[in-house]
Amino acid sequence: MIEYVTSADFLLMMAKIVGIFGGVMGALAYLTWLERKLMARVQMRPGPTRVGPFGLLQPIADGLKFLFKEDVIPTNANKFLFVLAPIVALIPALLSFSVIPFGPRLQVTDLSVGLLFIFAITSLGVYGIVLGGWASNSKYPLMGAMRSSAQMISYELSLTLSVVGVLMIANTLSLGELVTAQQGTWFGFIPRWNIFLQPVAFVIYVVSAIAETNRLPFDLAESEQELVAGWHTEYSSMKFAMFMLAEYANMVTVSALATILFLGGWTGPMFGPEWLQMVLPTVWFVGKISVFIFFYVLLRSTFPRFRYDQLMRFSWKVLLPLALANILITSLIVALS
Amino acid sequence: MIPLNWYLILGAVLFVIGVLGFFLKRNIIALLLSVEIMLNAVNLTFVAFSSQRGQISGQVFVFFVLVVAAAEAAVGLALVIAMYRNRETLNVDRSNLLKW
Amino acid sequence: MIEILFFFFAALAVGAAINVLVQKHVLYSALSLIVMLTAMSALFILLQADFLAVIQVIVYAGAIMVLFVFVIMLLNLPEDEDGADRLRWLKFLGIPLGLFLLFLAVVTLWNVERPEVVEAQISGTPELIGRSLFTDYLLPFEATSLLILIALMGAVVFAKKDL
Amino acid sequence: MLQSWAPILAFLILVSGFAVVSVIMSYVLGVKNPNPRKLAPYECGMQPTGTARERFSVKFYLVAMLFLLFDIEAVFLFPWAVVYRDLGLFGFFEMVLFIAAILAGYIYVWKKGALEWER
Repeated sequence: MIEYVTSADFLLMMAKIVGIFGGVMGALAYLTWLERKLMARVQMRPGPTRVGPFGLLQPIADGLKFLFKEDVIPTNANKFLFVLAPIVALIPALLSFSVIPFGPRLQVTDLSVGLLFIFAITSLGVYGIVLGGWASNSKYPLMGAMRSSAQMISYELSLTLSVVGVLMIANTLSLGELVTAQQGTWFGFIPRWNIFLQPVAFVIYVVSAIAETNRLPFDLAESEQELVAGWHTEYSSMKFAMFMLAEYANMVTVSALATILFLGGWTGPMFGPEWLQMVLPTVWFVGKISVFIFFYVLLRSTFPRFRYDQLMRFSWKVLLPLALANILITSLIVALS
Repeated sequence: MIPLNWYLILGAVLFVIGVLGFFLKRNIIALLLSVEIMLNAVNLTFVAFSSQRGQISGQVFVFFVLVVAAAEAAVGLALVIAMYRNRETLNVDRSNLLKW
Repeated sequence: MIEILFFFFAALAVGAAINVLVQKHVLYSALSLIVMLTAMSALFILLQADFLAVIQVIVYAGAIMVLFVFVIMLLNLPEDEDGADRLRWLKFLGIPLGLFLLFLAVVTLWNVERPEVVEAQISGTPELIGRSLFTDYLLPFEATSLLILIALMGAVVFAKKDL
Repeated sequence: MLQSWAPILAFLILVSGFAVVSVIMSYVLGVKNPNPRKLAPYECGMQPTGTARERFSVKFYLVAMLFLLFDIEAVFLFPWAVVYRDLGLFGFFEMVLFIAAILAGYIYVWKKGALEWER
């Protein structure tokens, strides 16, 4: 026990944990800045400019403001669940970063069931929303919570099914092995990424991922014009910030998962001196995630919202049969080859 | 290491709690929750034996238990909804129309 | 170390299970059961059944309990459904009898020969489970599909009419 | 194998600590200036009317129930996909049979109109 705590392995593990946690929190803070800046550019506004150069200190200012704001708990809210809900939403959202490989060595732990571990804890994220809506004891949050949770579980299904095709090719559930299986190239120039083998699954995954994270054009839960802010209408101060943090963390998680499953994770061209080779995989990985984030923000600023019945119909009548057909066709091809 | 007994005793304790819940609670949803506790106690025993015997069969059986639990929850809760629609209560003592 | 973890999660599971019975409102019971299910999945990890541990969370906590919570929310039950009823006295009979049953079970299990659970005797990887499931247990596997089909039809028939 | 889960436990403790501390911090640091209006449920500035505890459509139950049953199917697909190369064509027909049964249920549900939201 004592030997283990003082061993080099343990210290390395703690360093990785703290490093990844700190890096992710910083990235999430600046994600809000990036999103505001991008949205503003699309709409021909300057965006945040006042706090620091280019508004770069804005996330810090926001964070401080969240801390010092009044912590409102409505009188007829259920106090215990009201406080519990943001905690329940945030913990699974951040915990999934513990298995994501940010580089060949930069992974807290490579579970043999890493992919399912992420699915398992993201499926717990529903409770944060449901409890938040229920505990508020107010009309908009309750309706937002019901809508949002029904939407999340519907799209979670097509998300899970779209991954099966990739698993049939890779034959592993470990995220580290999924990435290393995609190293190398075909014919010397096409990277061995699963997206070229599973294009349909990729499309299903990306669409479901957007819906899963409650982003436009699927943000029925917090459609401002009808439901004010959905399940977190009654939330203020740090609790609101925690819901937002969980949402952005989920966005990064699904993008990272898309990168790992379909775009080869941290694989990419390697060149330069020793130190650059150490850094490059992480650079590729973050770069690929950024593409997804950029795409999400652009979608948000250009697309109108779905109607709720359209949303549910799309999930159950289009994505689900498509995902099943993809599985059957892929399995037939793999079996015959 | 942890002896097999401890897992079996834990399973027995949970099973008894489930049984008690099933007989003492009157809300039908709480009854279904108690059944889930019992199923979980059995699952733990299956996995403990599978680990100890070095055979995977116990863990495969947990899979089938999961399916049964899911089917039970889906149909059971549909019945709960139908019952609430007709009787406006979930107390199993008050749903006594079939009693002579 | 493992013993500490075992006792921690065992205590969590038992405490949550008792809490399921103690709570008046059924939503709290359901939430307590979720805690118990995650504690069970931690115990599965201690037993090296990694795959089952995650499946337990995905299916139980992430799907079955969601269904329970949905039904509780959409019925919007009054606070206490247990209420006064004519079977109240059962509690005074039931708890001692339950404890007696527990006593019998624990004594019996305590006296069985104690083979140690050897570490890494078997690890429940998806490969092992899959190989066993799709060869040795093929018939039960196909039968479960029928079970799911029937459950699907039954649930739709019962709940179809609008609430 | 257990060693690979130890970091998860450490990460869980770190994350839970962060979540709990940030809730407590905002409670300690935030101003407290409540009044009845502020603590009333938000209804766009109107006087709150009626109760929020209304019943929802049974469709939400149907969605959750369908999700549960299809999720079970997905759970079977994972170990199948992992060992698929060993099973070969035999595994393919196994799964066709399994999916066919599920698909029958899916078609039944569709025809029953449980997937419609308009009605």
